[in-house]
Amino acid sequence: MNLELSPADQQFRAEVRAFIERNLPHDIREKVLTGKRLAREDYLRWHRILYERGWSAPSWPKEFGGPGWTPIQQHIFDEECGLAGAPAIIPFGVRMVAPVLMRFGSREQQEYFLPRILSGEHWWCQGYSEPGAGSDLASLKTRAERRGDVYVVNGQKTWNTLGQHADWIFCLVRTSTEGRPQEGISFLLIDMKSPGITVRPIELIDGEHEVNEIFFDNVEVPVANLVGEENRGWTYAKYLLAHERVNIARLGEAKRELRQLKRLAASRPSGGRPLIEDPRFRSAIAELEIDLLALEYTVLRVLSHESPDRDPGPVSSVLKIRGAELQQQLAELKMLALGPYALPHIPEALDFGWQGEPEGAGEWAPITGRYFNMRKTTIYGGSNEIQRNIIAQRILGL
Amino acid sequence: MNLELSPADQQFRAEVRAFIERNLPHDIREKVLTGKRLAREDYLRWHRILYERGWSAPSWPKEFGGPGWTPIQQHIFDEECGLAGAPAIIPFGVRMVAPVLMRFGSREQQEYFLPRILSGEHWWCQGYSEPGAGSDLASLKTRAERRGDVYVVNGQKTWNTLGQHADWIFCLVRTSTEGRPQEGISFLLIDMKSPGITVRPIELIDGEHEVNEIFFDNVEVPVANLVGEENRGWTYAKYLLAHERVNIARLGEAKRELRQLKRLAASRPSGGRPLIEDPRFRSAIAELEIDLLALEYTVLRVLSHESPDRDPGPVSSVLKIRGAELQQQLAELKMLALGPYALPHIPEALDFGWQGEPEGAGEWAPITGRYFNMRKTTIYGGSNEIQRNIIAQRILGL
Amino acid sequence: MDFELDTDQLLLQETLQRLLARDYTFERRREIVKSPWGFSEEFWRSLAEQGVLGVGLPEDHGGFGGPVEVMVVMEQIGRSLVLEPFLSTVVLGGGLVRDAGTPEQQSDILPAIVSGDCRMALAHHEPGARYSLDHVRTIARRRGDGFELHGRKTIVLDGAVANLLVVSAWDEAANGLSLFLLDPGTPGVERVRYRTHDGRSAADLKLEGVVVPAQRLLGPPGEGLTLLERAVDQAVAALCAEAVGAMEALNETTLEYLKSRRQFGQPIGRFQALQHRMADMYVMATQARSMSLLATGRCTDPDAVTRRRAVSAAKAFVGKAARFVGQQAVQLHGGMGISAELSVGHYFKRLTMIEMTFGDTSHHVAVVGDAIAAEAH
Amino acid sequence: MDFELDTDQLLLQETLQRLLARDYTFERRREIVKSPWGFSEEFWRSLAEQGVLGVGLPEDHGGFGGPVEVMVVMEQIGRSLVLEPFLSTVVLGGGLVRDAGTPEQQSDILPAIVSGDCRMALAHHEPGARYSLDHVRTIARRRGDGFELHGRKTIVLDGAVANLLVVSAWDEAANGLSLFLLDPGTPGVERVRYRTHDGRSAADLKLEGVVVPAQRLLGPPGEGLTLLERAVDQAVAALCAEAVGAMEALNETTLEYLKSRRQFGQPIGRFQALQHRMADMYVMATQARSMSLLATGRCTDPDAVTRRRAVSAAKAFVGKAARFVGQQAVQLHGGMGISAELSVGHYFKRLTMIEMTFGDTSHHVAVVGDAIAAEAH
Repeated sequence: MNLELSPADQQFRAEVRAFIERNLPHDIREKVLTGKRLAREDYLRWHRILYERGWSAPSWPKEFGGPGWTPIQQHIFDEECGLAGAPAIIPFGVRMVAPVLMRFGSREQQEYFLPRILSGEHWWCQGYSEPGAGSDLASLKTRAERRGDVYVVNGQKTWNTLGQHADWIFCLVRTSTEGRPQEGISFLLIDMKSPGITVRPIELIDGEHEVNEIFFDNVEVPVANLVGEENRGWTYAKYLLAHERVNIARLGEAKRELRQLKRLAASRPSGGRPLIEDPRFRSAIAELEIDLLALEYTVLRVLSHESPDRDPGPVSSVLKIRGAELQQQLAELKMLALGPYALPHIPEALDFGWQGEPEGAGEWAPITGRYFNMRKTTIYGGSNEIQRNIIAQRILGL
Repeated sequence: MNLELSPADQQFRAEVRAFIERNLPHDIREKVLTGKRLAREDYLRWHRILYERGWSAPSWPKEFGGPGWTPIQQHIFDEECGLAGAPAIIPFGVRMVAPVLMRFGSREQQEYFLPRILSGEHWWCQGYSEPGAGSDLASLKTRAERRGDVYVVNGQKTWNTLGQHADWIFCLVRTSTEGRPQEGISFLLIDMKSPGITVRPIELIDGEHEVNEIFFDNVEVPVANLVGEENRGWTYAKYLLAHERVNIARLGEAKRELRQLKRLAASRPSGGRPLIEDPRFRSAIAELEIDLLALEYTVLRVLSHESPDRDPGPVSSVLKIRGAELQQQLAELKMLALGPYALPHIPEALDFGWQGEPEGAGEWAPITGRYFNMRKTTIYGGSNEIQRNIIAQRILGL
Repeated sequence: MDFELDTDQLLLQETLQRLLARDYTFERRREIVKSPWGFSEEFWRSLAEQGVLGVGLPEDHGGFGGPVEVMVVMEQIGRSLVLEPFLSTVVLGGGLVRDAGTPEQQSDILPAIVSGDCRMALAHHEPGARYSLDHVRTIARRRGDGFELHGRKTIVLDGAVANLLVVSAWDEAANGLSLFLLDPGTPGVERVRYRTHDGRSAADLKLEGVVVPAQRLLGPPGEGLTLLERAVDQAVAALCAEAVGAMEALNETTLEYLKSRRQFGQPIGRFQALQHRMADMYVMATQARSMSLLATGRCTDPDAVTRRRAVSAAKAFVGKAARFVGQQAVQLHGGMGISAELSVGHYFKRLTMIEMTFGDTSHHVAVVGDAIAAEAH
Repeated sequence: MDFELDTDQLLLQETLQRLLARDYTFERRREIVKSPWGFSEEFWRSLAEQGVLGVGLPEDHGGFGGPVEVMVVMEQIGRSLVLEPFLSTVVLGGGLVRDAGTPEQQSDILPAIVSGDCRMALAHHEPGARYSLDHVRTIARRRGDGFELHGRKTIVLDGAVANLLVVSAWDEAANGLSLFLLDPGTPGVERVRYRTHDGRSAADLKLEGVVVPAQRLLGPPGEGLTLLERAVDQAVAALCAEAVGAMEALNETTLEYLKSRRQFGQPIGRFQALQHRMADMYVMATQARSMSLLATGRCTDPDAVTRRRAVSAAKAFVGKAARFVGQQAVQLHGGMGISAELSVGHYFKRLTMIEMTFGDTSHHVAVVGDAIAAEAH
């Protein structure tokens, strides 16, 4: 047993850290660290910088142009990015559709799409959820009818993240209504510029535009954009979801948030003294630090067992549950640290460089909205209730 | 709206308080207040004192020899008894079997049993639970076969509280196996001196003897001891359970525990200072005080709506859930206040007047055992899970 | 002991319910949120016409009722997520004028509140104060017959729509806090307005050499803190009632959703884990109502220690309940819970802001804890 | 980074598992509990024969391995609820002699520990100390070549069965704590023994003019606190491993119960509310194991700040997990959970006692909180 990183991994960490330090643009870093809005171009700038270095797809094997990192190295990379204030890698291309294409896509699909995901030329988004389906994914209704060389797609997807920026969408569609709901689902790749696609923003309770509804009105999709076999999409979808959960604990981001919480508590005046001098608040921070440590070492245990392409299995539900809860608790405690300053809602203050009233609004503005927004973490990617079902059934055999 | 007791009720409270002050024997009070063991005779002494005053059955109407108090008056009486350190009234006679007899018993049963419950001549215990039945009460298996003028009872009851002291037991027995499990149950009154009854103590994790298993081996019970009609016992059982929940919040006892917790925190040294000076411990106490207040005013709202003989209905599940949780939390915080002094287990120290090592053991000895014992509160009388089912189904219609 | 509303109180409740059902649907509210400061002059007039703006104010100035009537109104405000400044104007501003105003101030201001002409805000909070009421750096200097104010106020709730402010300042001569009635248009007052997360608004004020005549002093000089504490305790009780109204409405909405929303071939309300969650939400809201009643009954108690302990206990409990019910209602709605389209997210946001107004749960737990420690000594 | 046991460690684990399966069934344990002080000489000898009592001790004195081997043993001790004083003797007593003993003390004591002849206890805690290690009123006065001890010790865990004590005392000459090796039969030592709730035992000691020769001083005079802190951190890591073993065994037992126990016509494990509870118990135990590994890896870190923060974080988390898992296991067992008949209640009691030993959750959260605050300055 050895809790320390191997010398090679320590060196890897130093290399990643140095690279980010030198190459992450200052304005992007500041936006991330202060919770300001990021533009499409911000994400892409950073993606291209990583691409130049060969790191734009940390989870990919070498044969497809990835760095071929071990799970621990991927974890180190994610953590360093999170801590340094690098934008998250938009997962829909690199982490979601790409593994499916590598495993189930045709040679042509792999050769066309993967390099464009790697370079950032294609921004992907996901078309899984539908209104009324929620956690019961298999009940989806968007249909694709084959007519000659095309599928004609009609229906509606929702909770589509950042689809307003996307070039392509991968969709689960119904190609057959026979058998169980899981049967008769197919996995299609659709060009977002196709006629008949409408993207409608959903306003969230933090007032921001992060997700969309997407309507498909007789959208024609070449048959060549079917992944794998018709009606076998459920298999690919599950494969995708298993990969989605690997980085679900989002440790780097959580550590960054914890660091900011401590800074906030050390600076915020409470009856004339910093909050951190209140033993109760200090203990609340300590509890989160401890919980985060427990999650971190659980992640490391899982990773150290894992081979690069192995599904971590149902234990990823443990990471999902705790990662989601911790993100929420960190956001909540940050808001509580603000006290009355949590009340103002100044959307302009989320723009980089904004200065204005009330005092501190520029620095504090993102905090309350983040608290509201973070309620999503226990809902998306399989709600925490679903994850508990998975643990009960697949791990405990109940 | 008026939060104050009426002048009449205030006077009633003063009268009750003065009576207890004058009449509760000092040794009994001390035993209760310090958590020491009570003997059968301790309960009976106090019962007889109350009987002399006409208060031994606080919930009974005047026609059966009770004081005919309003629900608020009963609440005041319970609270004063709890606070003052009077032993709890053993509920099995006064609060459980008696209401069933008043409503469903024969004239003869009422005339024979009720006065003896009132006077304390008969100590009752309950025969509901069976091994393997638990919350699923209706699955009970103890059978009673009618043979001429007697039922012959065979089977086993468990979780029988203080049955080692009892003269009589009321039992749910199966008289028919046809129909749903709820049908075919009868309600029998059985003399504990009947041949064929064996009482076997169950040792609990606190090392004390509070509950028993009771075995029935061809026990003959006169048919006259059947309450109501054969096979209708389920109706009477439910009626009994509804009455059981009235005082389920046990506010007086909880307030007494809170008072002791505060005293403990004000006296226990923590790094040289009383625990109450630790803002974190102080807040933990405050949270319990607040939760208790929320429960108290909820109880008062329910009581002020109630007529003396009305079933409070499913809202009593709210009181059960919260009352049970609070008892546990109070016991837990008391144990935590002890710190390392929670470890010693000195059964002799539970006897009144014991003096010995380690330091403080006499005063502190009951606290850890109580913490263990109090885990029962969320299990018995319909577990808190069952109560949540009741709220979901009967109040919320889910 | 009696927890029921009397006939007049029930009538007030019904009147308001009818008005809100007609004029304050969720759609209508959405439009008001979109207005510059989240305020409808028209609806405010309707409240005045129904007499609602006189609740808790003296009868000789057109008011009626007391804390129970305030509770009745605030519950409905909570149920319908009313944005308009009833609390700031009637409970805080009106309450201070009622309790501390001169006869002239009373007949000047109270009828104007009742008629809807006067909208008030309490300009007390300052940077760095967090939840303490005694942290005031704004200074009032005697200047001839009157005062001159220097300082700054922040997070003045409803300060964007108020046309009359109560400003607190350290009165150097009196060696204590004094309160002043101030027109926000007075020279030397700079007002920066902004919105709050619950669709309402607030303001920051800069006060530079603001001249206030002696007759605009509210209450005895140097007695401001005592007056504020009393007024804030009443406001806290009112907020508890608002939270209870919001929680109960939110629970009803969530229950409806559990019954109608289907997944895996059945209403999601059939899943036991969700049933138990909903039961816990019901248990919390039921007790929160009890605590709101307690706060209402005690918020005018002449004994400040008793009053404060009961009010803080209520705010602590209600805050905890509001957080739990709000978060779980969102969770049970899934993605829909965080979309701005349904009411659930708006209840959640308002409940969150209520917790953060006049002290969050942790703050009020500490108040009760300090009282316990004081008792133990 | 590697969280796996190596071959020798796996062998140790299997050896111990086999021994416990044979000689420490729940029935056999029940008999040992009934013995006067909850101690089986026979089983202790078996542990010695299998080499278990040398774990973490130097090889030249018959020992082997380090913290990981201790963790392996303590997990099995937790799983089987072993009552015998491994922690006190090997980890605390043996560890202190290993780290601070003179060569003579080491060759005197360590082989006796390994052979099972020497059973130790740490006599450090005093009335009023609660969880602080630096609260010592017992006094050591120089007396000729040696020392004279005056004072009193309480809750000396395993003090009822120990035949060698480590006693801490305020060394007036050194102006610090010193540690002494003491035979409990020494004149002037009065030992009162009693049982603890988990079936073990403890003692109180009165020390009146107890004469200790100089060669029984353990470690440099005045350095006792540093030595104790290091030893206690290792003991805390060991307790975390014990708790993890107990929690995992308890979860297995509870899961089995959920699958076999039927109510309302089905196994109770079909009820979603109970499934989710069990899932949460699993989640807690899984993370507790991670924290136990962290504590094991850091408990000998030469940097005291790093060591303490990791160990306290682990104890805080494991304590919280132990409380949750223990309480819920009882709850899911219903009435059977609080009967002494099944193992579940005994796991619950031991987990409770572990939380209360060397600092409960709240205590260790505060340690971490203080470290955070120190960092912020």
